[in-house]
Amino acid sequence: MFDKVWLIPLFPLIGFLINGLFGKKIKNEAVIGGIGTLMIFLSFLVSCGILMQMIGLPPEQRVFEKVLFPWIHSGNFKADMAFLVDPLSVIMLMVVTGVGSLIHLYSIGYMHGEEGFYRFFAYLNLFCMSMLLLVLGSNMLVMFIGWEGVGLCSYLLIGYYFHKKSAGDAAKKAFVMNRVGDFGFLIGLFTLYWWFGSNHNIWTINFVEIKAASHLLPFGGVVTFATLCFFVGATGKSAQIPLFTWLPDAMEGPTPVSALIHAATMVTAGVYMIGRMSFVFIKSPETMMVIAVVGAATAIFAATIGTAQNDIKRVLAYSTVSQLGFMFLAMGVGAFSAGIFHLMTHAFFKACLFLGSGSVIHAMHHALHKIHAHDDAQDMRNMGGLRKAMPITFITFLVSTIAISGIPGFSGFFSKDEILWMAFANSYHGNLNVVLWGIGAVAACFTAFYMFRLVFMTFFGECRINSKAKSYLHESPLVITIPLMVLGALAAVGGYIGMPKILGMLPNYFEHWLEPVFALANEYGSTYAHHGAHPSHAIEWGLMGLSVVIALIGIAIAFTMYVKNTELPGKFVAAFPTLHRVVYNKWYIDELYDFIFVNPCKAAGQFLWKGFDVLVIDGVVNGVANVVMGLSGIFRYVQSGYIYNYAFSMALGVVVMLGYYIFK
Amino acid sequence: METLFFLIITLVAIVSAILVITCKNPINSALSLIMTFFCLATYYVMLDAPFMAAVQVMVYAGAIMVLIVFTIMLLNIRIDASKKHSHKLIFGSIIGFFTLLNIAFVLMRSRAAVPTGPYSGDMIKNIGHTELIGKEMFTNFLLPFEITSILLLVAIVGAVILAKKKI
Amino acid sequence: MDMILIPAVNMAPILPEILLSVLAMILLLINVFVPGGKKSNLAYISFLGIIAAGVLVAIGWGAHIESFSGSVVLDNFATFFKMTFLVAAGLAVLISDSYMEREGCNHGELYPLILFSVVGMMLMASGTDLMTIFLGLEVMSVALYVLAGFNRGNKKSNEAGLKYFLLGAFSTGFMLYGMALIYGATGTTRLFKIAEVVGQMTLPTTNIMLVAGMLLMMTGFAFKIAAAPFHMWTPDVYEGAPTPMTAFMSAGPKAAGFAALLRIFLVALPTLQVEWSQVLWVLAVLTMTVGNITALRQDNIKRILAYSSIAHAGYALVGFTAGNGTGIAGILFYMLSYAFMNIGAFAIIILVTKKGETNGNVSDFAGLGFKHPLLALAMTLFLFSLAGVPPAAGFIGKFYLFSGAIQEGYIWLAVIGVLNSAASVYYYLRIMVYMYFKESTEEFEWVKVTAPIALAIVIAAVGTLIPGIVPSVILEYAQMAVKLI
Amino acid sequence: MENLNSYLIVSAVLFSIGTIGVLTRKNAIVMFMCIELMLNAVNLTFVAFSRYLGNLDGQIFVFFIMTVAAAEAAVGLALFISFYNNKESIDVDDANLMKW
Amino acid sequence: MSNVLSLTTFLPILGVLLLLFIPKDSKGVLRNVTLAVTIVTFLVSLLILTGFQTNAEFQFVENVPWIAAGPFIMRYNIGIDGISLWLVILTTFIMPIAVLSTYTAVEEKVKEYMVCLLLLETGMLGAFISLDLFLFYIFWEVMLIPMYFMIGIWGGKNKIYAAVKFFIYTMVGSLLMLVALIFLYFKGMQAGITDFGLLQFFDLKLDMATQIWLFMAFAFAFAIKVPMFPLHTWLPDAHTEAPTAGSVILAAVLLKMGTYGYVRFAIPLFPEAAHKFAPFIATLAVIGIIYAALVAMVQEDVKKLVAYSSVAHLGFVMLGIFAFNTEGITGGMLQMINHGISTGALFLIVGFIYERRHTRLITDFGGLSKQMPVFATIFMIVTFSSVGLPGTNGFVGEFLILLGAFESQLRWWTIVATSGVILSAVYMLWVFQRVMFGELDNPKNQKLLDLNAREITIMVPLVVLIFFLGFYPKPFIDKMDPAIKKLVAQVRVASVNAMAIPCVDPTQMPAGVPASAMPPGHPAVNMPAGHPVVESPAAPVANPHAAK
Repeated sequence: MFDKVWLIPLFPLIGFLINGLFGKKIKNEAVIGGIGTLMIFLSFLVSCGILMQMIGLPPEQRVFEKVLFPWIHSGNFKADMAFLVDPLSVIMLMVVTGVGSLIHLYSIGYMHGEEGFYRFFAYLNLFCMSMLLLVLGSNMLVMFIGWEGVGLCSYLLIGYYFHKKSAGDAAKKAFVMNRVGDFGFLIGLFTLYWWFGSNHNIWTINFVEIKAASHLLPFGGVVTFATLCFFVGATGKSAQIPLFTWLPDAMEGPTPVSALIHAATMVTAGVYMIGRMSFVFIKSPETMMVIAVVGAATAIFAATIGTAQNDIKRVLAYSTVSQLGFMFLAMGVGAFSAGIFHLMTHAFFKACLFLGSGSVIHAMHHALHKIHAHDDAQDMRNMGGLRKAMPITFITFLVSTIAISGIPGFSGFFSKDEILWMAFANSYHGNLNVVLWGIGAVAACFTAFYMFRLVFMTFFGECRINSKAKSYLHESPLVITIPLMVLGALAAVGGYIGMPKILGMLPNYFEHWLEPVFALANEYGSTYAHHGAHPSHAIEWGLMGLSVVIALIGIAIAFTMYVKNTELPGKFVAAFPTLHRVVYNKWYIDELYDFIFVNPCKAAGQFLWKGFDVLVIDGVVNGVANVVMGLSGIFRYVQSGYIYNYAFSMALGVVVMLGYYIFK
Repeated sequence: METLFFLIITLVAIVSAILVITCKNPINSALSLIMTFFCLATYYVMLDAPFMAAVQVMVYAGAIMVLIVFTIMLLNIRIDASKKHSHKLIFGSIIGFFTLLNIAFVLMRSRAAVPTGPYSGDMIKNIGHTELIGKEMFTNFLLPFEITSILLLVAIVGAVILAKKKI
Repeated sequence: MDMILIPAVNMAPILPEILLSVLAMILLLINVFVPGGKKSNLAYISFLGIIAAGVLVAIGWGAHIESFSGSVVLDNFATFFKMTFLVAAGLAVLISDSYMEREGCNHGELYPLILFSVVGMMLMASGTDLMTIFLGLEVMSVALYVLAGFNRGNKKSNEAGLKYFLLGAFSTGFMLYGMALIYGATGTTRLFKIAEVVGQMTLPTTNIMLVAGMLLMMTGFAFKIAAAPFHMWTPDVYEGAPTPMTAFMSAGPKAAGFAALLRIFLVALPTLQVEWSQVLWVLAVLTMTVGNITALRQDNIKRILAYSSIAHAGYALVGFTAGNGTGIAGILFYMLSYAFMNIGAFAIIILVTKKGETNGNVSDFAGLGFKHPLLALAMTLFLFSLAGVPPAAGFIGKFYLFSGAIQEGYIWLAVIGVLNSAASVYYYLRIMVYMYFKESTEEFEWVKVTAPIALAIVIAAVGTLIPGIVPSVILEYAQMAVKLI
Repeated sequence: MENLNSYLIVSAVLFSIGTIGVLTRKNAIVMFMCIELMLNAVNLTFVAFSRYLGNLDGQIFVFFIMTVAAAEAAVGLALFISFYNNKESIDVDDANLMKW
Repeated sequence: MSNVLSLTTFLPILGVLLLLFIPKDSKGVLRNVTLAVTIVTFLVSLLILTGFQTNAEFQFVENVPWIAAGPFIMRYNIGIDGISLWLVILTTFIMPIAVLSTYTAVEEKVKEYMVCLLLLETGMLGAFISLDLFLFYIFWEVMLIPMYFMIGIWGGKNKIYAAVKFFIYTMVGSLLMLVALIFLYFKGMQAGITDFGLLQFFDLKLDMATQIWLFMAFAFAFAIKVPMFPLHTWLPDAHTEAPTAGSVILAAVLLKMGTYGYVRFAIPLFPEAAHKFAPFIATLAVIGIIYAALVAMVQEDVKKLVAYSSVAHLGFVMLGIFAFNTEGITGGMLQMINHGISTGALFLIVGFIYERRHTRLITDFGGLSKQMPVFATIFMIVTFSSVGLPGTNGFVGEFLILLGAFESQLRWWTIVATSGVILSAVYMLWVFQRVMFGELDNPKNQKLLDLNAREITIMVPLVVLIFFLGFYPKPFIDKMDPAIKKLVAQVRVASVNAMAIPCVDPTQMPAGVPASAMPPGHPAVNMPAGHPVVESPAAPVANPHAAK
């Protein structure tokens, strides 16, 4: 089964080609959607097969590399088109193909009637292929194809409604920010390649080979540089500080896109990449710290912004940024498997949330469309009380919200609590661990708050939609709700495979599964970790309880403000207008970037063009020409037309010549 | 005696040469030029070249200058009375002066070839200048001599083509 | 009194000259006895005569005969240059008839004068005595003075003749003074004897009389080849003279000037090479620069080509400065190709200009490219060749000239040369810009392309293109010509 | 006989005067006369050298120069007449149709 | 078969002769004949490709005497190796496309246009196959003429300025090169070299000063052609004014003359000097990348934007070449091909909309995706190829260049250059967005027709190549690899021989960048340059927590 791994990206590619080339002619939505969904589902089946086979193997045989064809071979450099199957990639495969299948299915309903339906499915398939390449790539370059490929698809899908300027802008912003990250990725790649090559004559970018040689890497130094570069790449892809602003804007794309790309899969690529190269990252304590700090900061920072947004998808987007922050925090504190675990659970509940919000928007849009109103279908202030009209959506949404808020028993609790605990208990960052834990906890509180704010504003209370439209509100069709139900179920129970040991009910399958992948990293880490007193079980229990309490506090505040006493938010805004404005406007980060990067670049471009290119360079070029022409103008007047002047010139020539020879 | 004669001739030659370039009336210039030519003929005699002197007088003073004077008369040229170009005069004079200076320096610092030729003054006196010239011309310089015929033909044709009223 | 015994002379070296002179005289007679009417027949006869002379010249290839007690020599150097003169004259004869007809000055004396001037040039190239060279120069010059002012009804032509004559005579004065000084310093006018005497001198370069004589003499030739600062007559005379004569003057006398100067310097004064190459260096730079830069702002096409002709003299002087086989062969090659390309260009100018030489501005070429594509194509070829763009002969010529300079270590001279060459591209391109890139503003008045002029253009085009692609056909001969000097 | 240099100096002076004349006068005929003066100065040089060196080449040369002068005079004066016919003037200032 | 190279090169000339017999007015016939000639040329050139043996030797060599006069012997000496092979194929491949692109664009003076195109093809091919320096120079100059006319006759409103600027700019450089060429020959003559054959000059040992002067002259000529900052200003003008086919050829092939000149002539002839100049040229290349990208960003004219993007791309090529290692030069060579394909395609695309709307101002467009979906798709593919998205050709080249340069002494330059990757995305996507996205609000744009069959036919081969090169560049790399390895060896040996050059140890800081210029104490900056190699993890490396 392992050597059939190339089938996994092949199926979506076929889907892409069919829909992309012939979709316009097919026209039938069912066929197009069917092909798209079927293809990714086939990939899912293959992935399942691989998973099954891998489960049957002993842990040390769970690594397999499949070389398809040589790609770039030049000089010392070798990069093959090759796939790597190991426990980590299998998990990602399952997430991508599984969630991907569901979202494809969902899209058939959601995108019904859209112009360019075929285009959407083509892009979606292409995205899946790219993501699978990213996940499966056995060397950095194949990973990089996927890495940029998903960026491309993200660009295409965000810009799906290309006639909207905002969509175009958002798409471009997403791609460019990703490119900033790619820049880091490339530099990191170059550094590692060059270092290994020039110092040890190991010219490779293959993960397996690097892993085998990773003991040669020093701690810190060059590794810090390389890993920081890689991390820049990760921040771009995974929307971390400072490159996070594209993700909320990316909500311009259709909602399934947000669910698949901007929640479940693509944005987690950074986390995956760090996991994939954990044995390199761990060699740099500095980088690890930077990752942890950036992750924690992003978690809290995005959470604050999330509290003030009114657009349902934007709230979810900031929530995603914040959750990704948690994952990076996990990576940064060396809790690689916890991070991946959170990645997986997050994929379930966040996909469910996005799809649920899509279902809501779909209904809202439909209703508003019927009465020809132009209210914003995504603004929560226009919603409310939808639970009656859309029960399935409501229930699944609520389940996922509970999961993300970290209520025990649901998947989010297990993963998030694991991260918080590891942040507290990690032995890498000295006294920073308490701070990290604290920030994480506060962020968790905010998470619970804004998520329940969202639920309360959307599904509870008065129905604030245009009254005429109310009657048109109804539950979405089955093709939409089935994925919701599946994902809702996963969000509820998906966490049990990674239940913390301390709860003792189940062994932590997840951690065991990933153990061979991260063992080496942990070994390296232990060489510089503090071997002080390990925090006791009591503390662990206590912190777990504390985090539950924190989540509940957040829910309570949300309940108070948005169900019981709905004037409170207004009062709050009135009390702290500046704070609200700043938070509402995302801390003015976009404006800051415009000010620091975008505008200077444009100004520089203008200056260099009009000022330097035209004035200076062409000025010199044309200036030389003009000087010569000017000389010509002077010279020609020497030619006065008078014979005696000509004779004078001759005589002068003779005199000078003779004079030179006589008096020299 | 001879030196004195030389100096007088020189004086006349230079003064008449200056007159050539200063006289406003071209006729006067032409007459001064003829004067200069005569002085040159005198020099040729003093240099044991009587044939050259004769040719000088006949060709230059006779033929060429007559032609020139004739032309001046024919064209009835007004006196050169248009406004003076003083800058022209100044620059022209400066250049002329430097020409002179240069040549003078050349002559002062130069080494002429060692006289090796067979034609001493006595020999010329004995054999006769014209005969010697003739011998040279029709032996060693036959070709140039023939070329002059073509030259003169060209000049005639050219003069006709340019100046004849109707061709 | 003894009879003068005229020594036995070998006429072989001056056979072509004799042929042409006799032909010219016959033509004069024909002209007298067959007055009025078409003069085309004279053109044809003289063209045939030129071909015949060409055959005679060609037969003499490889021979080395001195004659007239060392006044004249027949060698490959002379033969090569004679061919160049004949090419220039032949082309000039071909393009003259229809032009003169149009301008109303189709006097039969034109052709004899052209032939006589060729005789003069040939004597300059083969003369080995200062007197022969001087008289050759004068025969050529006097004929050219007349030719320049040939269209005597035309004020410009008139003026051109006047200017050319006065300045030419003035330069002759300097040249003669130089010859006098050389005569004084060496005691002879025979070139090889001068070389002998100079060779025996101790430190000839400090013999100021000799050096001054050389410089003054050079002045006269520099005038003929239009080297700065003795070039000032060129634009005016070229503009004013009848166009076919301009074409002839730009090619023939320039080549003759180089021939004489080369022979004098290389045969008589090789020991002074250090001195003359220094002067030539400066002259070359001045000439190229003045010619090219001034040409940039000209509008009259004949003036442009006049300045370009000055510039080309500069390029040739680069090769002369080098004074080595490569450079000198380059001059020979260049002068021949220049005759082809420049006369070719002038032929087209003749076709484009109207009676009275109006319509001679660059802008009058507008739209030529598509109205008369073949004509424009030929013009393009000539212009590219003049600009030194491969694969035209002009490029190969420049290549050898500059190579010569580089070989002798005159790198900077070569660099200045190529920069000039690059600047010159502008004004050649400008003509092409008008021909191809601009639409004509007025209805184009088509001058009938007569057979002779078409033949001339074809010959010129072939002569420009073929040596560019297979330069060996001419270069080999140029090399041989240089070796024997 | 005076020594060589005296004649050479005289000839140089005459040559220079001729040059100055060409440069300063505007009447074409006078200019031509000045040129003749220059040629004569050259002739004097030749004859002087010839006498000094004791060979007759220089004098022969002078002979040819005179011929040339005559030929030039013929052609030149014809040109002047032709010019005069067109311009009613023999002033070189009027020969300025072509410039720049 | 043995003179298939000559056949390829001069087939277009035969085509010209053929065209001369076709009347001016039968435009269709003229076009078809030209197309046929170029296609036949392409097919013949495929014979070269199939017959090419993968080794470092020059193949299909023809060497016959041509000129022998004076000190010079020039020979008709041609042949190709892996480096020139692909450029020859690229040229013959681009030509039919260029011809096809003119079917409706050029309505006037069709005959002359076609003649120009064919002459240009011969000129370009000749330059790529010449192994004789003199022959190369001839072709190098000959190329200018048809291009000059193409810009000048069929160009836009400012065509004269552009054409003359193009010609004179190039001429200045090449004439100085000519001087250097001659000088080199005389130097060679002293060492016993008998003709202008390029290969003999590779073994010529020149002293450093001579090399520097000669290299400067060659490099200047090639830099103008590339064009490198700050000698690039003729390019935007030329591109903007040239007709579509002209721009395509200019971008796809003509600019490659410059880079090819470096690879084939400037570097192997004067390796020591090349080493000495590497930091300088790399600096210019990097400035060019950033500078052109910034300037491209604010352009209002699509064509000008693409022109500036060319400058940036060629900057990458130069950087790769001056890395002097296999990866860099391979990348550079690939990027030359890629740039030919991508930028050629971009110019075609610009040509398509220009033909429809007769404007190239970005502001005149917007929302074209709706009206022209096929066009949008192709435009997008080409855009991303130009941006260097992995999976497209642009990436492979750029990546290898950057990798190679990073390995070499040009590490810091590489990092700056890599940021050009970001900027290229900015300006390309921005223009794409402004042209293709947004509301279709201009009424003139609402009636636009999508690409027709001919236009699609033009683009399909390019698109196919974009992906083929992106996913399977191996055949391309394999063919050029031996030649490049040989070149690298040549250069490397020379660099060891060079006295004045610091040894090119990859860990060594390049002389051009003093360490003090870096912000002190910044680990990320100081590290890769001179960090001591730590062999064992037990070594006392900096761990801020260890002390606690």
